[in-house]
Amino acid sequence: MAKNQNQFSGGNSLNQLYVPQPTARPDGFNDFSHLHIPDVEQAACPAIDCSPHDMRDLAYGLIRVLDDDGNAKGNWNCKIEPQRLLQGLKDMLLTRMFDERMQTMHRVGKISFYMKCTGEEAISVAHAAAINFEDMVFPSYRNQGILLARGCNLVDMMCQCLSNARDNCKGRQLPIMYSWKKGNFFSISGNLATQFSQAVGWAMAEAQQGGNRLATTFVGDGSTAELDFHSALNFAATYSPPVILNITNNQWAISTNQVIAGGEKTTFAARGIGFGLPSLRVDGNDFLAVYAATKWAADRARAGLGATVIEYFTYRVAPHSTSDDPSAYRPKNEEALWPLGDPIERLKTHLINLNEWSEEQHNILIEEIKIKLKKNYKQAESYGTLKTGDRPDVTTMFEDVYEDMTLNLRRQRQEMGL
Amino acid sequence: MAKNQNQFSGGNSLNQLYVPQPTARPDGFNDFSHLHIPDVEQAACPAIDCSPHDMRDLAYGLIRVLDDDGNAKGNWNCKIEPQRLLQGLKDMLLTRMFDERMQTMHRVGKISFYMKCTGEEAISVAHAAAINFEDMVFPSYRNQGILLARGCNLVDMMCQCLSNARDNCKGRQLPIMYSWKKGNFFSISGNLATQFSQAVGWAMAEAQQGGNRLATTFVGDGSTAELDFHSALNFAATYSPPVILNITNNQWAISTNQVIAGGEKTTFAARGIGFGLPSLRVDGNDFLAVYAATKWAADRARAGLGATVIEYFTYRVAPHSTSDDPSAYRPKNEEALWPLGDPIERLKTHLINLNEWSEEQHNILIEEIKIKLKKNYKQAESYGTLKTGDRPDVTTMFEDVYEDMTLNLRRQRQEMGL
Amino acid sequence: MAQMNMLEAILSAQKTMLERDDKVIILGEDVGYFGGVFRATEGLQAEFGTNRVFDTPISENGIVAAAIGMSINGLRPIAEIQFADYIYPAFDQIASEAAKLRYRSGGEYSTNITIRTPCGGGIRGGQTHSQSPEGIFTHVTGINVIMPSNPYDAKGLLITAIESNDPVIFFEPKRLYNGPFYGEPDKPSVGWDTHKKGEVPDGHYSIPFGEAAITRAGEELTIITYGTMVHVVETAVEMTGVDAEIIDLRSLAPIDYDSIINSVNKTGRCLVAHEATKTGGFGAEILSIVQENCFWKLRAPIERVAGWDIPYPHAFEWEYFPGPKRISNAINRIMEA
Amino acid sequence: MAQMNMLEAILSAQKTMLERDDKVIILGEDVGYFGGVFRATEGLQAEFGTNRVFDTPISENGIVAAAIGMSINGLRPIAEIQFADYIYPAFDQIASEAAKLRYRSGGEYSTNITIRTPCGGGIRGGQTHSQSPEGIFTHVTGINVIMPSNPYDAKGLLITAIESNDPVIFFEPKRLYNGPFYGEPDKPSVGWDTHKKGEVPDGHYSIPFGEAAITRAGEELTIITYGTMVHVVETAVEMTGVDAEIIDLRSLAPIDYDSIINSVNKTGRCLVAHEATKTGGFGAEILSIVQENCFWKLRAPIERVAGWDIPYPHAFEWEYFPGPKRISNAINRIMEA
Ligand SMILES: Cc1ncc(C[n+]2csc(CCOP(=O)(O)OP(=O)(O)O)c2C)c(N)n1
Ligand SMILES: Cc1ncc(C[n+]2csc(CCOP(=O)(O)OP(=O)(O)O)c2C)c(N)n1
Ligand SMILES: [Mg+2]
Ligand SMILES: [Mg+2]
Repeated sequence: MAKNQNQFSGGNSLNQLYVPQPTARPDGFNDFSHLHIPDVEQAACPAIDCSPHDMRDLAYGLIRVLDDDGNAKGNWNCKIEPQRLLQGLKDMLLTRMFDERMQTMHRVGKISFYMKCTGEEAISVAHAAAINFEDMVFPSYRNQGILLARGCNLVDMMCQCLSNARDNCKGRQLPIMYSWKKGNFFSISGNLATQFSQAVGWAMAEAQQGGNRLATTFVGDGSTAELDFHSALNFAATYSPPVILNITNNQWAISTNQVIAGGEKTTFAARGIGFGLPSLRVDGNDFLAVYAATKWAADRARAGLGATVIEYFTYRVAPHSTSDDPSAYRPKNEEALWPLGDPIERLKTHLINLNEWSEEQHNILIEEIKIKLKKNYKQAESYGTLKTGDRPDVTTMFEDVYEDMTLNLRRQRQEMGL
Repeated sequence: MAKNQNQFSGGNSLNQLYVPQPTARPDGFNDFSHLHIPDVEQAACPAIDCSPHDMRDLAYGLIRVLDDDGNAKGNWNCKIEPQRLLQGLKDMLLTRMFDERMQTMHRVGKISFYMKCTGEEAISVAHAAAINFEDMVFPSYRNQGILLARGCNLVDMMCQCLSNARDNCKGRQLPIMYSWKKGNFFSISGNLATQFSQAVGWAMAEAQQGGNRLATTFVGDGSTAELDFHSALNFAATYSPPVILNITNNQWAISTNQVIAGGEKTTFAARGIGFGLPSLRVDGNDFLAVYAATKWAADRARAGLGATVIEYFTYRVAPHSTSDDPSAYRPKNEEALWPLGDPIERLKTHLINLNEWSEEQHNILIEEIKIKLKKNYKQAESYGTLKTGDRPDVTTMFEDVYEDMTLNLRRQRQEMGL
Repeated sequence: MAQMNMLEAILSAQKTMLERDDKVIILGEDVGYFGGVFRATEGLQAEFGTNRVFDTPISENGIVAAAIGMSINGLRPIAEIQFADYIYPAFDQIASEAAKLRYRSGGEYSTNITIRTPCGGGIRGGQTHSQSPEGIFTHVTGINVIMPSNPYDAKGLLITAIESNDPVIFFEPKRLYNGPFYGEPDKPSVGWDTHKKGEVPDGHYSIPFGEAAITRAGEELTIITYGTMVHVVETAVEMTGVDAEIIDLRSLAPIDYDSIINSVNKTGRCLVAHEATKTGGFGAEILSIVQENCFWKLRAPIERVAGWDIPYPHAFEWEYFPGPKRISNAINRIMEA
Repeated sequence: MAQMNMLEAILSAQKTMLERDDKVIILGEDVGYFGGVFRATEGLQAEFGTNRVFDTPISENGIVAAAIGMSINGLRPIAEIQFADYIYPAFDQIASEAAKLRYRSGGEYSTNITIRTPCGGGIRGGQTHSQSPEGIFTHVTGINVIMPSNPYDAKGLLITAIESNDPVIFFEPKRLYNGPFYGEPDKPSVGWDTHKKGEVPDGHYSIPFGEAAITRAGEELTIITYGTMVHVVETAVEMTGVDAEIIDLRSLAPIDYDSIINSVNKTGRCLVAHEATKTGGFGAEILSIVQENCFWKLRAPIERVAGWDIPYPHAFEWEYFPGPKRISNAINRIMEA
């Protein structure tokens, strides 16, 4: 949140269209000194049935639990058992290393495309930890941490990325566009934000049927401009279904800074205030804060009190995708100066402070994950890669367009000689 | 604004989907006692360069100037010259009587359709009075008051409704879907809300070219759910162009109460807060309040300070359109009990209090308008009605699809034998 | 059997399904308390409660998106889009999501939504209450596109749509709601009680998709059409005295190849008629199918009669409308060729 | 004359127009500082400033709506939609507003917007970076639909689009950005310097809409196509040795009737090819035009070769793609018929 967030900025005094600009471009320097990071103790933690109107400040502040020294503090500290934290650390590390492995596989031409979530691991992993496995996730493409935290089979994930014979999407989707029904994880769409409004519908159906599950859904800062974001907030405000509407503000949408998404003069959490929804703004690199905010929203949803909007403030350390090179549009050093740090390092320090973890154990864990990834990847590759060309059976190409193949498609399949 | 607006309401404790309901249906009774109408003196009037964040209360209150006795008061009283008020009174009366005349013409089968704005005249007329003629209006279908306040030729308006030989829309649009380029009034669309985002683009172009005009645009409470509403607020927040984003909350969208548009738990003005835009909530039946709020927003826009969102709280006294009978879905007496009264009566009383007007003069004015409407209507009818079948030249049917008629359309015109 | 007009048949289909399957729900603008601007859901909220039948915000995108989400959670939503002209804001959710979900997820997820929407002109609705955009949706693979021409078919096909596990867009020619329309606006209108398809069973029955109806058997010419035009074509055929076979497609996607091909192979002549604008309309696809499959039997060029390539003009509604005159002219041209 | 690839030609057209007319502006996702994800606007913001070339929120609807509004206030906006697959959220503003504004206002208002958008597959983009939705827009009267197949045409047609006072959707086959693509993905790719249409004038020139290009003259068969397929068809023709005439439509709406009709009347045989899914695609319209106008000259059924009626599958990109093999098979079928 910019220091001047409460002051008016922008305007057309220069007789030209005002077009907001990021703090710095590659030729400049950004140490984020314009950011005001509130104290850990600052944010109040209201009761889940608090009036959204009375908790509006939370949309402009920053819910934090871990302070700069890695100690848990403040009103949102929900004192998670160390075992859970440790699991979170492992899942975050797995996520990061999974990303790195797959990125390498792209570099060597085994997969066609990849998207990392480096620096954003706490959001997915802590969120997943704070809800139930039965809760339905309507993800964006940067929520691989949820799959991993839910224990999705690594080989399955890799096979999806390889579009190979074992890909459960049958080679039809770009890598990382996972679908995992058994894991209550919705099919990822290439069209931004469409899942946001669908999640609200799912939650409406849950209320309609008297169930106790909730839906949770994610979009990026840039994607909040899409239409489905509006539909989602509107329907959520109207019908009060059990849904958590998450915005991952990693400050970039490909080359476009969040100031262009309408993030210059207010926060993304504030969008929820526009609809009278309770809205939280959270340190997205703080595992404990993400967990606490999610838990609060989940409790609220399960109590029949409706939707919550959560903005996670973070930084997209990775390039947008393997097709992207951020050095063309932002200073190279930005992530190093980013004041909210690295979510893995922060949780690690906290666990070490608690005497629940050590550098040594951490290094062993890294080695274990390496081996596990290697082993799994080897197996996945045995089902084929882009290079070997082992793919799902080509006759499946005409399936699943409709439940039963139409005559038209049968004819086309025949025409193709299959 | 409901009394409980600041309290949480709604939820799914009954194990069924929460679907908000209006206060009363035809079998019930609604005296609006649940509404809290704030005092005239209450709303502060900030400087135009005030930070939107510091004036958020205005989105939840109600800007009023005329008190229950018809006296002008409070911080928003901008002491309009009586001549201007008188002109406003005349324009509102003309609007109401024009509507009545055209409604009658529908009843006798001379036009196919009509939409009245009864009870909402102050919004259009006072708004038009507070901006310049050069400012560009992107209207909804219930802004006939702007046309009339800008002096649009009555015969022209009637001919549009009659789809006759003199209809400037050449018989292509439903009645009331006016277009008046010379009056800086955009072509009305049948598709709700599309004008809202277009207005923002127009204003961006104005800033881009260094002009001093502003754009103003209107949607209904129901239409705020449409996608263009979101695009408009988003682009307006991002580029700070000179635009006024007006929401006419007349509480009904055909049979659907504003609680279904997401108006139950907060106000429509609050939508603007979600984007960090200054947002005013105004007594839409108070000519002086509408004028003052518009003036404030216009001054702000012209000072290069960007967009303002204004919600006008009013009541749709008329049926939705000539195809609608509200007695099927709301109590018959509602408008009589509506506490913000009739905008014409309120301004009349104020002018009488000021000794600028009298009942006698008012009655004379009514007679004058009657005569004028009669005369103009007679002339309009001479160019044809639905019944006489005098229509624009049928050969024009293929024109204006493109700037130059395509070969395809020339062929089709030929095929038709024209 | 009961006498029903098309609205009653559509209402009856929905009621039948609400009764049979508690997963069926209805959402849309004004569909709840009021029962819809055309009253196609009249009384359903009173009978089944707001948990089954409810109003939505005016967001066609949100309606379809919510319906998709609800279907993922086990429901079977029927979404009403108030006019087909207002379906465009929902286009992304229909074309990118509903149509592709089953495919992209390798069959893990799919949506069963039914989108009901009134289409077509002839009610002085002007250009935003008269459109027939079916041709935009027939180009989107993964959805079923249906347009009935009478109460019996409307009910049977709507029940199939609701029961289908694929997304369906169900276009309702609003000019037919109260009676068949033979293309002559100046003639007194007649009710569905004058038409044998106005007899509609009260209970559950269904008509499979992909089966056209031959509404008139004939030997000299095949006329392929659907919706309002089925009746208009009847008038034109009578005007010409030609022994034409009239095929009411009913289901545009999937389409009934056999009925089309067999008929044209028999008659050797073919006319295609629809109310939508001509260029790129579904008529082009029908014509193409006939040409590709019946070329050697064709004795004259296939013709298309359709709406002109202009927006539907309020004052020139009947000049726009492809009425009996234009169709009979085309019939004569084809017969003389 | 300079050597340009298609991206450079598109960049050059925009630069030329930004220089000539200070009312021309560019907006879209990532088009500003970064110069677009395909770099089609590279350097333009640096040269012309943020007042002329700027980034937008990720709202295709908002982009088109803002562009329409800007055009009403005298500007001439070029809006980039990052991928044609993402144009659907803007569909209502395109189909209900841009396309109908001039008509509905009796000619008082109109919009001149140009929407540039990369389309087509062949870059391993999967189902949401490969679509060719032109057939959805050719059914919407009131807009021009353009798809060039080479740098020279791209620049000349884009300049016409920007100068046009009607809305234009300008589809850019992204597989052609860096070189012509002859339909054989395993062969080494070649640049536009190998193709005569890679020679592009530096300054201003324009190519009128509604004029097809005959990229190969021939006597035995007419092949009507556009975009990437123009080059793929060339390969197929060479494979068969048939003396085919290849028509590159370039402009789908308006369409060049004369070139089509004259050619088929001459050859008596016709094949239509496009990358978009077949059913309801623009190929059906082309086929219909040929059938309606050249029936008596046809010596064999017109065929369509198109993408299968499935979403563009990532792993089966080349099985989906209507490559030289499928086209040459069709050519042989038609010649043997
Ligand atoms: C409807 C649509 N428009 C455009 C795109 C192209 N696109 C893919 S990702 C992206 C940026 C999204 O940024 P953000 O929402 O901030 O998410 P992040 O990548 O930062 O996680 C864009 C523009 C798309 N996929 N879908
Ligand atoms: C996109 C679209 N959807 C639906 C409609 C049908 N419709 C016309 S007016 C209306 C209600 C609008 O209500 P509101 O915005 O509150 O405006 P009001 O009529 O009260 O002035 C509806 C649903 C439409 N015209 N356009
Ligand atoms: Mg982002
Ligand atoms: Mg309203």
